[in-house]
This record gives sequence, structure tokens and C-alpha cells, in this order.
Amino acid sequence: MVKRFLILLVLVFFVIMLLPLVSDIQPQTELNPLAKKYVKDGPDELGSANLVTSVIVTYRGLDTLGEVAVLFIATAGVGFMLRRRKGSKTNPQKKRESSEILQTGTALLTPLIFLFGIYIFLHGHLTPGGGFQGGVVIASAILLSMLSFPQSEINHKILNAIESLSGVLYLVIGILGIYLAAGFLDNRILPLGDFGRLFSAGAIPVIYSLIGLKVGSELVGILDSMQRSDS
Amino acid sequence: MINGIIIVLGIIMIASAFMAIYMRSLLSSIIAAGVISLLASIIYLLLAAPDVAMTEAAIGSGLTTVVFLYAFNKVKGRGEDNHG
Amino acid sequence: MTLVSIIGFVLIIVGLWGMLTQNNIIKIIIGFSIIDTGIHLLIVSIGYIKGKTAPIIDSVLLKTDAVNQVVDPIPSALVLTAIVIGLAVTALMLVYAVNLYQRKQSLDINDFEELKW
Amino acid sequence: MAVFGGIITFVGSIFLLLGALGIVRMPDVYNRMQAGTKATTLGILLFLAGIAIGHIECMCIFRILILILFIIFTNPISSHALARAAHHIGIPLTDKSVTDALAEDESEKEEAIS
Repeated sequence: MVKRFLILLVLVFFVIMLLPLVSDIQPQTELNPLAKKYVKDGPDELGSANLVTSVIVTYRGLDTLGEVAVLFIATAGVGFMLRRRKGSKTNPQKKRESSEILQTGTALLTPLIFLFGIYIFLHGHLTPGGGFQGGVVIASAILLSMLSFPQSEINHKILNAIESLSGVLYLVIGILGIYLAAGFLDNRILPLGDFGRLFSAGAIPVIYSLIGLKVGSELVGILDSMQRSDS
Repeated sequence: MINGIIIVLGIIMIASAFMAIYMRSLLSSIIAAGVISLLASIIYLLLAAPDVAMTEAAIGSGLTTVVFLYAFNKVKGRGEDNHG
Repeated sequence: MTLVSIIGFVLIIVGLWGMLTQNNIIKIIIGFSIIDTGIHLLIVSIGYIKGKTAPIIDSVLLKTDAVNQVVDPIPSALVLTAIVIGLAVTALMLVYAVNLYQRKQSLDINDFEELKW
Repeated sequence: MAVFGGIITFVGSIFLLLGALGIVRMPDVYNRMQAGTKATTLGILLFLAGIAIGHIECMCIFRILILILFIIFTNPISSHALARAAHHIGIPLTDKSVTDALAEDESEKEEAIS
């Protein structure tokens, strides 16, 4: 009973604290100055049609670097907690074979979903989408084939190689920006090109592809270590 | 029109939040938590943020539910009843 | 106070209530993910401007007139990265829950009383 | 052309409504799944085709064809996997059903192995 009362007290305090913040949110009619600058100068400066992409990759590129680092640390934590004990057998219980319809459908669909993921992160500067979404789509394609072929194993060497190579290349491109352009993770190390084409917007497609590969391989790592059960 | 859709979606979302907390079966609460994310992605689309809608639809309702189900599969009842 | 921000606020409160009252660890993690969704809705609702379109400049939306026609891109960018981090953190918490279960064969938070005073 | 597309879209939405009604009305899991899959697949196909015909000037017919292809691939496969999983964990059939072909098939396979 005392516990219930304390919980209610905590909630009431929380509501009193949060309510002024929420009631301050008024329906706006105009952009605030920072967003106005990004929207006005962004397309000419960076050449990217999707303004969210230009904010993520270049204007706030350092935040994205930190975010990728957090993702890497969380993946490493999952892999460390679920590491395979020495001497334990791999997959002792026998899993039920999936049906023929499912296997054929998976073999048809997995390459298509893979292609869709690559399309999403290559066109991140033109259409909605980008590295994070493309990586998630690739991870779900691999999840589909993991679910319908439960006996198969993922090659960890290739996964680690893709993940670390894309991370290193991302940093190298970021540092190249300091020497060849205005600052860290600046995309103008390559020519900006025609506005609205696939090969435009400088290094944004390259950076977003690297982020997509890194996010995709990290999420596959999380799903794979959760699927292997050694208990 | 948009306000009406958002009100209906919001009511369903809050109802499924209560379902996710108070369902007896753990599996049902995992599914209800996935429903919240799926409806949130529709709201993002109505709020003119298609990038966020794509991410939420793929991650919130897809991969998060799968991760929850893998964990549920590892802890579910071995002998005793752990569904509560 | 806009409509979507009210929904986000209620989801945060409901998730916190669930986290504080439930005993099952996985239920607590579900409450955490509800709070996550509520905060994302709250942030996105800050950037929305009524009657304007998504910040993507295509053939319909001209470069010169974009300032008067698009919504704020910054909250979208923030939430986009926050969602991906949320998945990784949820997975990490679930792995810890599985580890605790393997120690004591129980998911009840009241069974873990080593630090209780 | 717009009127023709509108009619096709309307027929598609009627199929979707009937599918939703079938989910409420049918006696057991498998019947509900069949109503939910068959009616909604046809309904979504008609709906998308109606949009493609009604807005023929927007040049989105190829995208809609790709969408239709994906729905034809994924919808029956996912429903099949769901039904097989439901059968595997032992959800009973309704009393009025006559045969259970999957159970017969699996028992035959086990006999062949042993």
C-alpha cells in the first residue's frame, strides 16, 4: 500500500514537472531561424534534395558519428553477454524444418529485399530514406533467411570485415573533409554535380552507403547473437 | 480530417499501451507494444516526416518485436509457469 | 499544446506507470519502449507546421520557395537517430534480463534482493 | 477513366470489408486466416489497380505493378507460415471440419522415417 502511494507521488511530481514543457508547445506558423537557414542555404550549399539527409550527414555529422559509436558499443555489449561458453555444444535441440513453400519464397524474396535496401541508402539524398533505413531493411532480409533456414550459419568473418571497414572509411572521409573542404565530415570533397541526380551532392551518397552497411551489419550481429541459443 | 484520424489513432495507441502493461500473457503484451509503434509510424506520416515513418515502421514494429520474441523464447516456462 | 504532443505525454505517463508498478522484468522493458515512442512523438510534434509538406525538394516543390512550404527538418533528424539507438539499447536490456533469468530462473524483480536494504 | 478507376477501387474496398467481416465471423483460426488472406489479397490488388487506372497521368503504373507483384509473393507465403505454425503448436480445428490433411501428411512422413 505504501509502495502504491509512493508510486502515485512520483507520477504526480513527474506530471507537474513535465506539464509546463508540453503546454509550451504551440502550433507554429513559421520556421525558427536555424531551420530557416538550413532550408534556405542547404540545397545550394550541399546539393542534397532531402533536407533531413543534409542535416544528419553534414550539418549534424558529428552527432551521427556519436550515434554510430553508441550503436557499436551496444552491439559489442550484446555479443559479449551472449558469448558462447567454451565446450558448450552448438544448437543441441533439433529445429523443425521449414516447409518448401517458405524456402522457395525466401529464395525469391531475399535478393529483392536486399536490392531494395541498397536502393534506399543510395537514394538517401533524393527520396525519403537513407543509411539507417537501408541498413534496417538489409537486416530484415537476412532475418527472413535466418528464420526460414534455421540450420544455416552466418559467416562472422565477412560480417566483422564489412562492419569495421565501413567504420574506418567513414572516419577517413570525415578527416579528408578537414583537409579538402571546410571541416570534419564536409561533403564537398567531391564535386556537387547537378541538383537532383543520383551522382550529386558530393560525398553524401558515399557516406550514407557506409553508414548503411555499418548499421546493417551491426543489427545482423545483434539478431544473430540473440538467435544462437546456448542455454 | 487529419485531426480526426490522429484522435482515433491516439485513442487506440493509449488503449494498447494499457493492454501492453496489464495483459496476463507476456506474448500479448509484446504484440501490443508492436501495435503502438506501427500506429506511431502512421502519425509520423501525417505529420510530414516520411523518413521517421519509414524508420519507425521497420524498426519499431519489425525488429524490436523480433528481439523481444527471441528474449521471450529464451525465458519462457521451463516447468513452472512464467507467463504471468 | 497540440494534439500529438498530448498523445506523446499520455504515453510517457502510462509507460512510467507500467515501469513502476509491474514486477516482471520484461514488462518493465516494454514500459521503457512505450516511453521511447512517447518521447519521439513529442519531439516530432514540435517541428510540425500545419499545412506544410515534407522537407524534400522535388519537382513540385521549388528550391526558391522552400522556406514557406516545408516543416522543420531538425526534429526529424534527431528522432531518426534516436529510434535506431532505442533498438540497440532495448536489445542490450533484454540480454541482461535473459542473463538474470539464467542466474535465478526467475523474472520477478522482487527475487533479486542482494542490494535490498 | 477516373470514374472507371473509382468503381474498381470501390469494389476492392468492398472485398476488404468482407475480409474484415470474415475475421469476426469465422469459427476457428484457419478459417479466419483464409478469409483474412484471400479477401484482402484480392481487395488490395483491385484497390491498387483502381488507383493506377484513375490517375493514369501520374506515370506511377510501373511502381504499382511492382507493389502488386510483392503482394502476390508475400501475402500467401506469410499466411501459409502462420497457419503451419498454428497447426504445429496444436490449435484445434473446428468441430465441423472433415479432414486434416497436414496431420495425415506428417504422420505418413514419420512412418516413412521410422
